[in-house]
Amino acid sequence: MKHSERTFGDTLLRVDNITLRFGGVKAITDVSFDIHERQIFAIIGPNGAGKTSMLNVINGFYHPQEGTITYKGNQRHQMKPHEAAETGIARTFQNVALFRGMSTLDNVMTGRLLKMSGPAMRYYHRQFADMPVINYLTYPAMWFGDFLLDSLYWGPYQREELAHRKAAEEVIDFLEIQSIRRTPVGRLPYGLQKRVELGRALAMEPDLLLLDEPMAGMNLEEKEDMCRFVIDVNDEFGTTIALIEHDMGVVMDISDHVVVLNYGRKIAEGTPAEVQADQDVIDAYLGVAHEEDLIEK
Amino acid sequence: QAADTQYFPLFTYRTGPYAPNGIPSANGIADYFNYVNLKHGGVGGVKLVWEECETGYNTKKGVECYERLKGKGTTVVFPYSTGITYKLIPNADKDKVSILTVGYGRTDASDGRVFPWTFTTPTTYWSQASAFIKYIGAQEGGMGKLKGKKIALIYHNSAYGKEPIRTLELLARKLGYKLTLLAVNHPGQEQKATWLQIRRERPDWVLLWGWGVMNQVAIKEATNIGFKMDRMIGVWWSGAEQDVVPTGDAAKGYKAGTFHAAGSDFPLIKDIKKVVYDAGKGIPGGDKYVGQVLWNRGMVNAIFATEAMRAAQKKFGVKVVNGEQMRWGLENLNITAERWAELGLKGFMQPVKNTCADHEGNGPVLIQQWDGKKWNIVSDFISPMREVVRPLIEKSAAAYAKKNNITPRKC
Amino acid sequence: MSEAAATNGANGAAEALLSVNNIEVIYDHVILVLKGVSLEVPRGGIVALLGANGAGKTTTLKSISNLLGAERGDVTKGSILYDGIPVQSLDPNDLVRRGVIQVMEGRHCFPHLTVDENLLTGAYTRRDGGGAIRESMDMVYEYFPRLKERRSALAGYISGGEQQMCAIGRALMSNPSTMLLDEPSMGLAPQLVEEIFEIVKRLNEQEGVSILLAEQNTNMALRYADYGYILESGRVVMDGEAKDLAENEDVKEFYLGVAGENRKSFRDVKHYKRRKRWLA
Amino acid sequence: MGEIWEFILAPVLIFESWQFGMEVVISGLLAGVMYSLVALGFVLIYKASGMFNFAQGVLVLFAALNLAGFIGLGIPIPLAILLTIGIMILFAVVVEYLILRHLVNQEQIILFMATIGLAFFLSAFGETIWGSDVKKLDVGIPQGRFEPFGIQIQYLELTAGAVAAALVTGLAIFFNKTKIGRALRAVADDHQAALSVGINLRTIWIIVWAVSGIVALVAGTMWGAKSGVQFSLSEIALKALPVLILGGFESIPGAIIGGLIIGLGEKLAEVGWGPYVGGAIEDWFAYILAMVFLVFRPQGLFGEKIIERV
Amino acid sequence: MFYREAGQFYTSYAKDQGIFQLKQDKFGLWGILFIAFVVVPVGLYLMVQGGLMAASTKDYLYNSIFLLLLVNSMAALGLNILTGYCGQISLGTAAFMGVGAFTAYKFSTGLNYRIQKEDEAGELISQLVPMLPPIDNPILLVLIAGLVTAVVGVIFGLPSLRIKGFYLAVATLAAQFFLVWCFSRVEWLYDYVSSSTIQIPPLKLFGLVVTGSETVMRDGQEVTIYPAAETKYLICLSLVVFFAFVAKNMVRGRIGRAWMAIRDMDIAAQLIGIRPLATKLLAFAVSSFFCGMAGAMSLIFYLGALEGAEAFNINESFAVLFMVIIGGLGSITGSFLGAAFITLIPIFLVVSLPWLGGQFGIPVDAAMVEHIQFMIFGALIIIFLIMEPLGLARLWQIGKERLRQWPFPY
Ligand SMILES: Nc1ncnc2c1ncn2[C@@H]1O[C@H](COP(=O)(O)OP(=O)(O)OP(=O)(O)O)[C@@H](O)[C@H]1O
Ligand SMILES: Nc1ncnc2c1ncn2[C@@H]1O[C@H](COP(=O)(O)OP(=O)(O)OP(=O)(O)O)[C@@H](O)[C@H]1O
Ligand SMILES: [Mg+2]
Ligand SMILES: [Mg+2]
Repeated sequence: MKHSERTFGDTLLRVDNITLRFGGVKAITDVSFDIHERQIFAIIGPNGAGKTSMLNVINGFYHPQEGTITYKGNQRHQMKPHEAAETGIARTFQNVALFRGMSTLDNVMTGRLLKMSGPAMRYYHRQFADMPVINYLTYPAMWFGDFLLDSLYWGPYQREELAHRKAAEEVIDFLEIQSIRRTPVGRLPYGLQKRVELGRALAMEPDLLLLDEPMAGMNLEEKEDMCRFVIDVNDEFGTTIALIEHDMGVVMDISDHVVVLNYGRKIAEGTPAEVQADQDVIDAYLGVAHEEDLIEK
Repeated sequence: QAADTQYFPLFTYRTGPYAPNGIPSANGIADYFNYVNLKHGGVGGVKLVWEECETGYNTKKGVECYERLKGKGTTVVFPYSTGITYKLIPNADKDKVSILTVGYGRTDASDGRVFPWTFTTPTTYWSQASAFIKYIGAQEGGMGKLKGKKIALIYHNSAYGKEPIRTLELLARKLGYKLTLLAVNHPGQEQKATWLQIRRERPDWVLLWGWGVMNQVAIKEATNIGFKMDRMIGVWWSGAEQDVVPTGDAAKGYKAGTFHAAGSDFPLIKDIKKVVYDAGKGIPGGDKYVGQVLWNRGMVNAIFATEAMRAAQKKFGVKVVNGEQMRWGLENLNITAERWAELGLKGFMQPVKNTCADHEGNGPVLIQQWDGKKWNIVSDFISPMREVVRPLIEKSAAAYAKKNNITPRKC
Repeated sequence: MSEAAATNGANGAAEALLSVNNIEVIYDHVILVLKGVSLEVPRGGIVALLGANGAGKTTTLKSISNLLGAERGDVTKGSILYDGIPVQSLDPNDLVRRGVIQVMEGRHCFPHLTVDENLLTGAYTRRDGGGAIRESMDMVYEYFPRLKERRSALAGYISGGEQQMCAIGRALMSNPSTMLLDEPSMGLAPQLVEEIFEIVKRLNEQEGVSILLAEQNTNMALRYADYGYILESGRVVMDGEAKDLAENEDVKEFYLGVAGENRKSFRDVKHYKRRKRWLA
Repeated sequence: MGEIWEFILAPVLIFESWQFGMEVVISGLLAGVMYSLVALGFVLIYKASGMFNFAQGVLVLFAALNLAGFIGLGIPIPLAILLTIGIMILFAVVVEYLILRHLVNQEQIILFMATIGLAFFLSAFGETIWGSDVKKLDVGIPQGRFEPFGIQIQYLELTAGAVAAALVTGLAIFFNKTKIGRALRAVADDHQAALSVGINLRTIWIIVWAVSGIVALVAGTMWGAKSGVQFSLSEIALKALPVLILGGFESIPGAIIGGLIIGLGEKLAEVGWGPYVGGAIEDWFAYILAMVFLVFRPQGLFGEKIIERV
Repeated sequence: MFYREAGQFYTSYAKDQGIFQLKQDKFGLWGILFIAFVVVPVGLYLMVQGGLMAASTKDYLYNSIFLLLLVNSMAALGLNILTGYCGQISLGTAAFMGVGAFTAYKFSTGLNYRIQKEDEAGELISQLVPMLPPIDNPILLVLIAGLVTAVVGVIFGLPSLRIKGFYLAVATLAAQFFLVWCFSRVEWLYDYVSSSTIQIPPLKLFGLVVTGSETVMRDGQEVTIYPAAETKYLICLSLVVFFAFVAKNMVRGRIGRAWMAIRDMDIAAQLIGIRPLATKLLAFAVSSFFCGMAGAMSLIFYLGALEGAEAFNINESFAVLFMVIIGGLGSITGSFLGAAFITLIPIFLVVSLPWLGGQFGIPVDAAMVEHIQFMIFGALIIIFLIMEPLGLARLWQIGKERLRQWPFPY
């Protein structure tokens, strides 16, 4: 297989002995793994195994009781969700979490929000950021300046908006959702919603992209498309991807490294081939019927 | 607008939280106008026409009413709400519409030099407050005895309710009684805390400056805590049948201020009943209000308007009077005891006389008491402490004039 | 799968339990979604409804269970008959009482109710006493042991797959005679997908429950169904025996892929622009 | 410094005279129960549909108007009560038929707005029929007071407390122990899913609105006995709102506990701090008090957990 | 047929980002602005001159209808930003308007404070001392009012971090009641007058009298100049139009998207990097800014004199909320439509019902009118919601979509 030849960078994210409890329920118990740069990393496991919870821990929505997360070399503590986004982690959700009242374009554009710091603010960062004395005055002034430009939709702000619009359009082109640009996402069928959600995450130009069952509820053709997008993102932008998926075909084909969770514990880890041959994994997750399918292959 | 009719807009509130008080007030005015038309064919041969506009005691609606109706030949309005009055005062001279607030409104507007278009005839809240103190003094056996007494004012937390505070505070400094102020928020259904404070303070007298449901609840709570009812005096807007009847027996002995007699035992009122209601020309269901306190007050309001109109007709030799003429009529309103008798209201009210500087007419105040069935007058006419009140009014009016670039008239 | 049912499905109206005749559905007064869909579910049959995203599968199911009104959708043309009675004249709860139950797409559990309570609401229309209901509940928990472990958790907190089980279990609790399943396998682990279809089959064979199944997992759906309809942008573009459909070239190309030896890896799928049929 | 402490401790210092202090406490608690009666109606409807029923205050007025009106016509009190209950049930049916069924699955704020329309309609409708006069409402609730240990207690409020306790117990049992109770919560969570499992929204709504109407009648009777029946009665809804959020929108016992806390809190504040700052602070104090609780428990004391999960 | 997008293509994102996608819409807007700024004032003026209309009717239209409508539109815009775009329901709108009104008042009188002394006779002497020179430019006052209100709004927006939905709505009533209490309790706010009523002093703009009156000598005679209704109208209209554009720009740009993201799904919004507190507070600030301006406009142009506790009571808060919901949450156009609906329908009913009654020979008295008006109004609200829960703006949009398809349905 081709992907076995793929090479990866350093560890981007290290998960160390994470334990997460909700009251009496242990969602994750003592799980560790590393995600390397440019890897496509898959987390699989039966329902309720703690996969989604793991992603939530990674992007700061849940705070584990024990263990540490090291991202880009920094060990982090009690991080707020929006801070995770600021460090370049984007994600999609198992139950689609789009902004239902907005159009596709607007949803994708929200992904650009972090990048739209405003022209005055950028100027501030260039000129003043390391001059603490005048910070207290300039920061609010710059912020307010941007705010005024925004509200007048004028000059540099307009140019910035258009630049980001262009970036958003690129994502839209890439995902081939041009024709629903102006449709409110609440009206879209499920599969397209997933795609828009991916678009929103891509618009953030993340370093680490977390995908929670991106292909659920899609038929073969759509899954193929989706896989294509995932692989392209990985190839073209070098984005590291961590995904959860129940379709074994997809996982086996596109992932470089797989972690298997069961009842919150890690029961196996390795290349897809290693994992799918693991008896524990077959018992806990794949089931007998699938085993045949896979062997056949 | 036919040439021989005089038009009056009536701002009423027959709906909303203050409707129970608004209905008899509005009826009093309308019934009297109706009566004048039926009995005398109008004033000086000019038929009166009036149009009701529902304000619900809401300023914005009142403003809408005013703007909509002012062009129809309006010469004088009766806003029947403190809020609307305040809003209309700055417009009055521009629109040439007089504002007649009978026993309410903006007290300092009785300084006719600064407020030529506003009339607080026959008396004001400040006068009334001073009259109450006088009455209490008399009950205690002399003004000197007030020293060290405790008086509590329970008031509606609004412009209206706050009107007497300045006066009462000033008098407290002068006379040495202790004043406790207790505000009650609209609508005033819940006054537990207020009356707990009364229980703690144990004042000798309670003055009630309430409006709407607040009055009934206050009276009930007072009986509940066993406060002596005859030591509780309400403002004249807290002393109508509507305020006491729903409380059952609780209100027996409760007193309230007024500036006119109570009941329907006057030739005019009997005649109105006969001419208007017995002939089936009254407001449907309105006969039960005739002779009630608020109805009587509405009638007084209407009488002031028609008397002013009459005076203006005579002075200017016209039939239908315009805004400026009406204003003159109000400013020179002079209803003597004989005139009251002529109207069929002998002993109903003291004479009223306005002057250029004084739009208050200096009407004295009466105290009435509820005996469980009806209101009875229990005092003589008490003249307010003019020497205290008038300087207050003038000072306040002067401040208003200064702020608004008004040069006071010379009177 | 019963031979009889299959034939019934194929040849006709006589034994149709549910028949949808040429319906048109408009959302929000302006968005035309179904443009004349007709289909039939024979008594005791399993019928699969296939189609790309946005083809109108969910809409079709909702118009059958009469839940469209709640989404400001309207069936403007055509008719839907269940057991000979026009569905439009029945309340959704009447339908449930008559045994038609829908498993809604997107795991509509009641988030503030525990799993137990969720299941019990499924039995809301049942009149056969607490004992029988307990029994059904035990049966559901037997199907989904994972759910049993989380039985006292609020449904809003359980995992996506667990919610899906909860929604299916809830439908099973009502002792249905006809089930409308909207993507039941979504988000379930492979083992469980198998299990779900086994359950469906068992219900169908043992209890004679008729099934209308909207599914993306075409392989599975066609393996278990008797008859299939393929929906595309609001129209039925193809229908036939499940077996025949599975053999059809187009269906293979778009929905099934090639199984076995020649199966293409997802990694190798060429990135060529296909005709985007769901955007039609 | 001393003055500051005196100010801060004012609500405690009223216990210098323990009798007075107790009186404040007791009347605070009982006043709170009066609010709870109104809040209960809100809770019922919210529980069953996620609908924040703005018309609840007007419903109280409407019920009381009918009762007072019937009594005014000379109908014996028990019959008048029955008639009013009948009207409230009829009202529930009409509301369901004309409004609720058309708004299934709409967002909460839309449902809320619809109840506002209803409030407008109903208040005017009630007044058109029965007039805007103040009406006395006397259904034989004992008036007056008694004074154990020199602490004054009003019979009316005591009665209200007893009635509220009985109502809450009854409703709590009815809605928590029956299938209907579970169905209600299901409906409030998701109209469409509730429909799909065969819950008859219409029946549920009729039941709930009718019960809520009857609760409104009880509240209206109590408040009407206190202050007469007139338009202002509808405004007591505003006093019930802090109770509601403090107790939690979905909790019947919460309405009572919330009422007790709010009643007590606002009376202590008014009697203690009121004189220092000019008085009339109870209204906003009740809301601030409720808000402080919410900051710690955003769903109120007994409300359903706000589920946040992705 | 005439309302088609066909043939209108955009070749740059700049054009595609425009507020209006269709030429027809753009013309429509310019048309409306032209009518509002030119046709109405000139037309009314000519009608009065030509004797077609009484001067008082013109005043009525301006003073009671147009001005109220503009004030309400401004408030509705403000609340729509908070509730419609950012999803935070607020019932404190009126109080924030009140803050605006009192700010305008205080600045117009130079932020007075009082010094009290006792003279030899023991009489209290009090004196008002201004802290700043009084401002007599109404537009400046309106802007200052907005800014101060924004600060107050932020303070009361703080709990929104924790409290959501209707809990927040009820909690905002704390702001409503507390602020209104201040309006009648903090004497400094109303310059210590006994009745707690404020009245705006005479103001001028470009030499035109806007409030109060001015007495000048003309040809040796004293002439009193009163403010023209047109002046007030045009100032208000300009303010509202300008700030409507500002609001539109905000909601279509990055700020608006952040707001809507928080509204639609706050967790997801956080996970894509939106700071919830900052975003919500910004919404509170901007919304309060608008409401504050509306309050100041209401004092300066519409009411002139008011009592804080009465003019900004809770019913006003509800009224603004109705406007926003009926008009359409999350729609700038909707704010205007809603304001028009809530403001005009009652007036229309009050005026037309007696006439209608007359047609059928049924006398309708004022109370009856009021009752019927309430009933019809309530019923209309319900009917509209049933027809289109997303408000008049959506109805309007559907209408346009239909028109686009016309005459070929679907
Ligand atoms: N509430 C709604 N309002 C407007 N349009 C809607 C609504 N619900 C669905 N649609 C539209 O109807 C079409 C069909 O949707 P439907 O959900 O029935 O598709 P589906 O076949 O179930 O797709 P999926 O496989 O993604 O679930 C879609 O194009 C969608 O945009
Ligand atoms: N916020 C929470 N509160 C309580 N329990 C939780 C919470 N979040 C997750 N859990 C529990 O933790 C366990 C793991 O859930 P998680 O969503 O991570 O599963 P998953 O592996 O994603 O499963 P699936 O494949 O079904 O999506 C589940 O049993 C769930 O009930
Ligand atoms: Mg998951
Ligand atoms: Mg679907």
